[in-house]
Amino acid sequence: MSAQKQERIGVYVCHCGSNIAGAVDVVDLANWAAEKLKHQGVIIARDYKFMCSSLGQELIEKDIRELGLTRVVVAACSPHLHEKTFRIAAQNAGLNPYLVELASIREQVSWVHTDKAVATEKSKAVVAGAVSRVIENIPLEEIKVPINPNTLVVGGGIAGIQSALEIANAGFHVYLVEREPSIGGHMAQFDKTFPTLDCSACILTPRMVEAGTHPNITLLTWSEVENVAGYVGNFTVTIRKKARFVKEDLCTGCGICEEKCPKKVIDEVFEAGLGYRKAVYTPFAQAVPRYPVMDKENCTYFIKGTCKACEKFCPTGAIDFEQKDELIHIDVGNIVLATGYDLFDARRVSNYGYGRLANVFTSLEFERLSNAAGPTNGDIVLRDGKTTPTSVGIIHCVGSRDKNFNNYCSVICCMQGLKFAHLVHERTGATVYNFYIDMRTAYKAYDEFYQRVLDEGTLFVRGKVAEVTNAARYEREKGKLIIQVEDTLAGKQRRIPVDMVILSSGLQPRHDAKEVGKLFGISCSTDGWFTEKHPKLDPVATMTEGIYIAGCAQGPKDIPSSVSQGAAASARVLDKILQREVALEPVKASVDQDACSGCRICNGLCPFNAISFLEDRMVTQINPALCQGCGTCVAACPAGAIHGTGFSDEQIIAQIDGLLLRTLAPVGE
Amino acid sequence: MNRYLLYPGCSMDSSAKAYMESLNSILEPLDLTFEEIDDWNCCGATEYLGINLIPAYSLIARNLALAANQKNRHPETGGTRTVVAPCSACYLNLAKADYYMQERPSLGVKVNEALQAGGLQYKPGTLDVRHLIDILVYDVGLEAIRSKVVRPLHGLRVAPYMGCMLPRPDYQHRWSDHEHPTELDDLLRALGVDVVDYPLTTSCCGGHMTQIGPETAFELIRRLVADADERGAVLMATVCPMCQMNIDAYQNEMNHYFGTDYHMPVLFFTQLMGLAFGREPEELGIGVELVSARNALATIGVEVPVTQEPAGPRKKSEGLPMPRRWTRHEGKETVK
Amino acid sequence: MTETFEPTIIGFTCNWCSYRAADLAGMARIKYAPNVRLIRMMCSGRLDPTFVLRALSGGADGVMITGCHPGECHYMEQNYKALRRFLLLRRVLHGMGIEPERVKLVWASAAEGARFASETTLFVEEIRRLGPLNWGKQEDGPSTMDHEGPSSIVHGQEVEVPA
Amino acid sequence: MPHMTDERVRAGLAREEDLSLLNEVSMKTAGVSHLEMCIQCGTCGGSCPVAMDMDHTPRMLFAMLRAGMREEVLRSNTPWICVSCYHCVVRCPQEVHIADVMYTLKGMAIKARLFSDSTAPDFSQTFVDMVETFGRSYELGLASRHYLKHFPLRLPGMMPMGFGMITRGRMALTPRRIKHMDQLKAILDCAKELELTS
Repeated sequence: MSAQKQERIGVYVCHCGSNIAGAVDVVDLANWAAEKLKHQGVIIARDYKFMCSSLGQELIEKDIRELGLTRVVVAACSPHLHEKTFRIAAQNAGLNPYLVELASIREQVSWVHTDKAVATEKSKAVVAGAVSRVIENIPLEEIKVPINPNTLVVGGGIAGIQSALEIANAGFHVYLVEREPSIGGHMAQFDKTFPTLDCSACILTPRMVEAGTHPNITLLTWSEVENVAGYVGNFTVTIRKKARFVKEDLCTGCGICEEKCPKKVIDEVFEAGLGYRKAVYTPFAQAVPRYPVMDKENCTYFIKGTCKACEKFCPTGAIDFEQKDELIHIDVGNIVLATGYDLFDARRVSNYGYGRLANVFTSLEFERLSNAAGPTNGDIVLRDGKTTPTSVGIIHCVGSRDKNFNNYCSVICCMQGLKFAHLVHERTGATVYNFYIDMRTAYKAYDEFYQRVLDEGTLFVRGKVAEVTNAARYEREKGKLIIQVEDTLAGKQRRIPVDMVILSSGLQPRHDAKEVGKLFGISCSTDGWFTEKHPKLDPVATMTEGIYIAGCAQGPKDIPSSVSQGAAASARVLDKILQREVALEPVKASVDQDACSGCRICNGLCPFNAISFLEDRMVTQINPALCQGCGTCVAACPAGAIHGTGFSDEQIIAQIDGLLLRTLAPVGE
Repeated sequence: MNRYLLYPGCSMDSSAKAYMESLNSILEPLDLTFEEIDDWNCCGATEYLGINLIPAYSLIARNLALAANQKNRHPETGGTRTVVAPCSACYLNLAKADYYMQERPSLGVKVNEALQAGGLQYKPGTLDVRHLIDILVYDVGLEAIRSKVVRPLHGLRVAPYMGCMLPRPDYQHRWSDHEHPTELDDLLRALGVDVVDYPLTTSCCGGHMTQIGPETAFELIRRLVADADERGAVLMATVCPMCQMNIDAYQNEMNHYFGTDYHMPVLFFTQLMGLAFGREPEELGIGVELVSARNALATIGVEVPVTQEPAGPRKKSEGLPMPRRWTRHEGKETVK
Repeated sequence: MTETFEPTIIGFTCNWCSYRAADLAGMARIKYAPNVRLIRMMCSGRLDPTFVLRALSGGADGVMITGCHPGECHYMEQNYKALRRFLLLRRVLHGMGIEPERVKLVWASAAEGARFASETTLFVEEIRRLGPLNWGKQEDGPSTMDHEGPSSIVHGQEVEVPA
Repeated sequence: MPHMTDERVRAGLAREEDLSLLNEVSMKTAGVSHLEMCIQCGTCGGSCPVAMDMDHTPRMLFAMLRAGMREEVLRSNTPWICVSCYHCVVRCPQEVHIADVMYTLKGMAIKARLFSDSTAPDFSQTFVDMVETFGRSYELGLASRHYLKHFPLRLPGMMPMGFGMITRGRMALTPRRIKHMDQLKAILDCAKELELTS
């Protein structure tokens, strides 16, 4: 297997000051390599104080040029630190950069072992492994592919809107896909936004309108992505545009159909189950687009075959009961996923009584209740629809920071709870209690808001509420909801009777986040949020090139952070678009189709859909642009027909032999 | 025929003999065979655990070991790995021992070492420990129970009292909820009972505090009885001998302590099942309770009128709509 | 063999987690047994079982396979494939008369330098207890070993098999 | 500040914190206690139906365990008041096995003879004695022994109830025994040995 043609190899041992030289006999190592690996082609072995310095690099470049080196091994630090440095040096001297190998004798030898003799011996093995391996290296070229300048943004909440606008304003086309009939997301449901208490609709609607009318944005609401194929720069996406049963080109959004529709249904989505809508409806007054949607499950015509009131009254004839779902195919270069969150289902915390006790509300219900455009026109009242509460308890951390439900902190609930306290106080004058475990008011002007709510007289109790019950023990509790809690600061159990309880429910990943992740080839954390490329340094990129994430899809966050991420994801997309083409690492798998037996064992292994089967020729092929180079298929192929560049069988086996010092020249040779 | 191993527990032939009698009366109609574990011993209640850990779990595990030996005694019926405990405290002790011997293997090793001294052994996970009502609701099914009802208990207002040790800690996730499980409500409804919404259904009866800190226990009993009374229940139905004992036998003393005058009889749910299945009160141990259920049962008499409420015009919903109730078994259809 | 036996071990690491864990152990100067020599692959899913056999037949006394924790694979789920191959491989070794314990699977995230170091040291001790393998050093290979491996292959191993 | 308190505070400060206590309790508890995971949220203290009679809420007790206050913890009546209703256990966001920790603390308090009221420990011991003698519990024996010692004044009021139980056949006059008492005894003897060595 070893090279027929003798390579000319240079071995360079770095002292790294005393970092390596202090624990490894670098001179001995270099001499040993020159002597014992000579038969493999090592024609020069040097040691030097700092190989990564410009002088060190020049040393290598000079040898490549003057000695005609065909392979280079640098015994130094981890390849994650300086592999690129030495590859560029090689390239500068005219050697293909992929013919350089690093032997890590710092992180894996000198820093972790103390016995110099032992460390030196291990270093020799590591160098021998690298030399054997580098012989099997082959010259590689980076793969360049052009980037389609169009972008797909999935999710029309504030993060998605922001992202779409940034890209569109930069002059590139965006497809904004939204599952619901209107864009706006959760933010459209809110009343006020913390900490400044701007009206949510007032700041959001202009953005929605901008996105809806932007010449560079194609808005696809009531639509879902059904399939994604391709790779960075060249995705082909199939979108299902669900039948609205309303012809968008004819509809003027006058709202007569909605007015005439006789069927009233509970609005579980926009009104959080607290209000009603018609079977044909626009979810809210400022919806973008303003075309209504017909809810087939509830429409009397679809159920009974008669009615058609909407059709009769529509002045433009826009109602179309025959409309079918439409599949749209688009080509894009990059994708931003801003699919948001689901609210934690508070019914699961049965000791808080939501769903059993009428006057226990969720945060989203309260948002609708306090919203002037909501079912009560902004009156904060009990479930009977008329009584104003005189005392209200707000419970934090509902479903969050709890191993029985979600283990993480949902970030927004403390501030949300404080906002509710303020609104209740301002609008009803009721006595307000906030029950918290820890008050988390990080970020600008947040703690000041806490101070303000304290100043307003809200009563704070530090303790996770144990239960909300209507089983009165004493006269004063009769007819009330009793909040039972340990006031941990007072060190005693308290029973606090109130009229209304608001649960500051946590956020959780979309129920279908896993499937969506699979569709786009990205993964979810154990909690179910989309996994970012790096939690600190690359929070909007994913492990799949060309797919970015923004907003709550990545983890719980508030509006400012969602907007920032939307913008950040766009910056990354624009960066890609403006490069016009993308270079792909040449660590790829490929199929030798003459050797492929067509067994398809590899077909199900690729999480990136890079492997496809050519039915006509009964062989498998791998799309190099989709391949991420993990090598799983290479390992699986029973025919040995799949090759992995950069980490080939030959390279790895040679390295094993080298590490085991089986490649040394026989004694006496 | 459905065969199960039975761990009766000490109360069943003394303070809770009415439970045993009524239990026996419903086995045949529901086609159940309970085979008592030979020479079972006391589970230690809540007392032994507070004194010595290993002996406490060894005491419990002896029963598991005996039951495991007995599970294949009748191969013709396919054997059974299910142990039924009608007492909540016994159920919890047996279930917990089985679970902890797995969760902390070192406990399992030590307990087995002790069992070895008696020539026994038990591999945790061998048996399924379940409570009687679990078997009735989930194995027999409400439909089958409903089909055996010949005397529907319409008009009998009952507070369903599950007690605490049954739905909690529930390491095996058997119940619809830790706090407001619906199994007992559903079963009683199948008998035609007018079930009262009883939020304290899983609150504690005081356990052994009636013996060691009566004032503490009296307050717990008061809460239960007062709330049942407040909500218009004429009797309480329970699934646990200790709950029955505390509320029944100490109600008088509790009344005395608080200067109250409650009269809240408490019967085992199996007694109500027996009644609904057409058995006579005296066959079911009704009458041995200290707070007499006579008046409560008189409210429905022998000739219970079929008071099927007419389906009047649907009430127009007022105010804001309520969210749907949640259960862990959402989608599972046994509960109807 | 009167001296303490110093085993030779080949470690396969994945580029994203365990190799970085090894780097981190270095950066934190955590000392561990020097007997393991590492090979970097892109993913534990790249591990062809023949690599392990090659190492064992080439003079290694043990092989350590490392990768990202289940659910944290850089390539989404390829480490599960490594897990399956590992389990199969241990069966094969058992069938060949080689102690399956000579091959170990360790999950280590990029943040777990300390874990990487301690697992390595632990494994070296385990192999030291098993003694030299001598496959490939003798003519007739491991077939001279006559003792049975442990009956349970999976249970002795602290592997979380994904749900 | 009254003199006594002052003394006690000073005594407390002078004593070294016993940081091994938490781990000791955790190790002695059945199952995996998760005691070290407590975040002091108070769910347990809020859930407890008998918190009003406790010296310390469970949460406070766990804080004291952390602070190594061995004597104060073992003297607390909290574990003895616990009714094992498991409300705190299922609600605890950190999955602490609170009820089982209470059992552990009872056992430790008995061994250290640090409980402040002997009613509960005596009741448990009497119960266990019955079980160790007969293999089954014996309510009449238990009740008579227990009430005579701890609640003699309660007896007159209890008589009608006891009488009612007996006449209704709900309390056996003689104990019931299991057949293989020798086997049970051998198991328990061995278990006690193991308890001492663990």
